[in-house]
Amino acid sequence: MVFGQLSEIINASELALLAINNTNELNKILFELYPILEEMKFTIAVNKKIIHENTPLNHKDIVALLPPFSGG
Amino acid sequence: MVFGQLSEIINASELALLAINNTNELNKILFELYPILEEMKFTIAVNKKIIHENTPLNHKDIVALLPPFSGG
Amino acid sequence: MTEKKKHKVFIQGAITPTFIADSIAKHSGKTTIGAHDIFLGQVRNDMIDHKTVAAIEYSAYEEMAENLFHEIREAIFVKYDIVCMHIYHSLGLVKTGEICLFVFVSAKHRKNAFDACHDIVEQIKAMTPIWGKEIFEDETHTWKINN
Amino acid sequence: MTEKKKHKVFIQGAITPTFIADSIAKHSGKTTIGAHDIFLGQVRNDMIDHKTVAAIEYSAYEEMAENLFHEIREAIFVKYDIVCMHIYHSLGLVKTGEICLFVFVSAKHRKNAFDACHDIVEQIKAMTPIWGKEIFEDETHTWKINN
Repeated sequence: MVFGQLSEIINASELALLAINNTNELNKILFELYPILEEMKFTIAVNKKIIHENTPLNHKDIVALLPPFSGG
Repeated sequence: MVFGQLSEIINASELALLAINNTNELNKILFELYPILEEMKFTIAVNKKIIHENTPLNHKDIVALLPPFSGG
Repeated sequence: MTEKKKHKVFIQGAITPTFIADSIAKHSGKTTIGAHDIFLGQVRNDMIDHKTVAAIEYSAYEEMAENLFHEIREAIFVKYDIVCMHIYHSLGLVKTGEICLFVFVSAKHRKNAFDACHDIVEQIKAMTPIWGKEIFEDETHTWKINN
Repeated sequence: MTEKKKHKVFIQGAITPTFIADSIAKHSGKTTIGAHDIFLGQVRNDMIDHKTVAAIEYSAYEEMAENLFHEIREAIFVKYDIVCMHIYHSLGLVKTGEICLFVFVSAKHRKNAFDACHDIVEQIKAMTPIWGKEIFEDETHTWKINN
């Protein structure tokens, strides 16, 4: 799932990527597909929890790319 | 002028006392008239300003006895 | 930005939610505002010596209180970067569950709104000549003490 | 005192003064309350690169945000002695001058109400996955950045 300004760059709110083993691998693929992401701040949530280090991914995990929050 | 619980003790909201030269004298007279006042906390305002030391009084000054505030 | 004219603070009886809503609605035209902080004082059913408070009857040294509200207001505008502020306080009878104090501060950014509102409430409680007579259900009373 | 059930936080469009008044009125039966603190976020007409903001369009990762609101709520009840708290946040379009955030904390004493309300607002701004798209008068947009 992709939110905020990131959904404009990726031009979708969902992205199907197969056979990714962990979040480091995900980042690498995303930076290849969308080089501009390297210049952007975002965090990754796996199953609705923000992760702070490389995290293994399973087939059913829900991964979300979150740009900086600006609620309120 | 007398406010709050003090108006119950003095049983009036205004008090006419003649020829008082200063606030120390006023206190002395009040304590003679209403000895229970000595046990009560109150401040004195002269012309709507709280005074912190002995203050001369003139004929036209408005003196108020203020028990502890409890607004809000 | 300071506003020099004196504002009416005292309201007879309780402050109603409708009055508060109207005050909020009036600020929709002030589009430099990003944050409002509103403090409401509500009369509690405190138990004192086995008796329950049913209402508070407020009285004030009105002219002196109005001068002080004006001074508080002037000082707050100097101390904090706020767009506007309003203070309303009840006089007369306010029943438990009803609102007796309404402080409303609006600012561009939230920190100024929070800090100014808190400061104003503390100053009202400590400095203004207002008294609350706590009326019990049996119609006896005691005098409220602020902490 | 904690309330375990999840509360509805997101509201479609602006939060109205009438909605706020109704929320206040609902607390008149809770007579242990002595103090309410209410924070309102209002959309500002900020000028960015010579263009004026006309509205903010809010979106959120709703399921994740709802979990976080619930966690914030639980932690606040542990940390502060409060009677109740409510959070409402807009989704979709909110025009300048309209209200997009409503945080309402009620306590026996004012200090807990003030501190808890301030704490909640900071946590919402920092922790919850909500995004504001600032729409300019010419219909172009930029993405809001919280400070």
